[in-house]
Amino acid sequence: MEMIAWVHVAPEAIDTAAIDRHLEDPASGGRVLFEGVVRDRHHDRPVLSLEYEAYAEMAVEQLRAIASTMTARWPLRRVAIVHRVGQLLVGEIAVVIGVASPHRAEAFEACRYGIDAVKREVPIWKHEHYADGTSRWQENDC
Amino acid sequence: MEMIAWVHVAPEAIDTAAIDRHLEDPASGGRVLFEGVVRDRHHDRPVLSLEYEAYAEMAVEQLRAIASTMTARWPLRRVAIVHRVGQLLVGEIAVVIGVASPHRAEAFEACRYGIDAVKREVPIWKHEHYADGTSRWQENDC
Amino acid sequence: MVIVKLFAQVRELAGSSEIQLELPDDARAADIAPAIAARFPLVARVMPSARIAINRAFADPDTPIRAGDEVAVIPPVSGG
Amino acid sequence: MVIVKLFAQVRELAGSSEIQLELPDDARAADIAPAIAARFPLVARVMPSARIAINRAFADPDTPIRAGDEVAVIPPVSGG
Repeated sequence: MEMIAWVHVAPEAIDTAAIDRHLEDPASGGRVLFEGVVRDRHHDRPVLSLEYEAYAEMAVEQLRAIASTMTARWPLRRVAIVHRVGQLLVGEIAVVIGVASPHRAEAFEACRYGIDAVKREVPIWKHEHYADGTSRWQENDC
Repeated sequence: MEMIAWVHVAPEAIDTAAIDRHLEDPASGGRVLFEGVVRDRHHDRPVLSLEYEAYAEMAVEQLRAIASTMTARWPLRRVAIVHRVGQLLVGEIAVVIGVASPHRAEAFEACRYGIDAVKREVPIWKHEHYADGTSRWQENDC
Repeated sequence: MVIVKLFAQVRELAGSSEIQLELPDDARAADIAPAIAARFPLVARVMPSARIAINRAFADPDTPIRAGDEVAVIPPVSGG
Repeated sequence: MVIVKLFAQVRELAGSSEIQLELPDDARAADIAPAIAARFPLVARVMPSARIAINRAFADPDTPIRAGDEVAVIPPVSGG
């Protein structure tokens, strides 16, 4: 049996091709991916750059727990959750949640659950730097 | 103003990198992608190969109409809908729906709407060839 | 006279991807299925599940058919 | 004595990514926030919104803290 879930937290640019390969499965008719991207503004404030800080050891364990919940709750064949940390530029990918499943309804639901859980339960913090020289630790409202 | 919606129907392998480029947008924090992949079985029957036949001129117009509905109903910044036709092998991508939006809830809803509408409203037909030598024109139940 | 495009199992059962039908001047979309069934008995059983497209859009049963319209029979689709 | 990991704004306000706290033997997760607030007054205002993790899992307020446990303060997260 191949590994169903793959989770990863690292400062390197996210390898989306590796995620695609992990999700490949001949019995899965549908794949749903969520990609979270660094935006150029927070509400109306222009964002120049940001860093993600992580409690890496716990973040990986939380991602594993989220992936386990997803595979227990939906009939998924593959799950990938990868979060980048360190300094990112506008437009770069911060997080990817990928799901492969025989049927698309489950894939959508599980992927949506996954990103919501990541934003709620994983010890990673975003520090945004604004064009006016200020910066701020964000908080997800979820 | 850049083009928001891109639709395409063609026999070539789907260029997922081109879709990613189309979805790039600094104001969009979330991208949701659905990829429909050729499965190795239909219910319990092993599938060897299949072709998609299209009424290509109408299929493109229906995809444009679906993309327009999506951008009218949800605050999306980019939409891509690409469907492959002709002969495909198990594991190859048949369809991709990609959406970029400032907020993830809308991206998930719009992407889900898009694939459901494609399966219901676009004149494309799948002819499956089974391991036992038989073949069949499928019908989506949706 | 109207040219009608056929696809998938309808095309296979009729043995052609295009057929010509003689229709009255006041013909509507709903007249296509019986006209095809009369000429292609093998196709008759699949017509009830098919939709008619006129000029690349799904037509209501009472949509009129005019000279030069692009008419097509759309059996149940299976894209995606 | 317990070593407590600090992150993000808590780390910045405390001026350190790790602090040592003297806690009674029967200390529980709920005792961490007041102990930190007493030693780092600047941190006090953000502790009410923080969660405590023990051994890399979120802890209930009454989870006991044992010698050698990995304790961390988790301010509101903003990953994703």
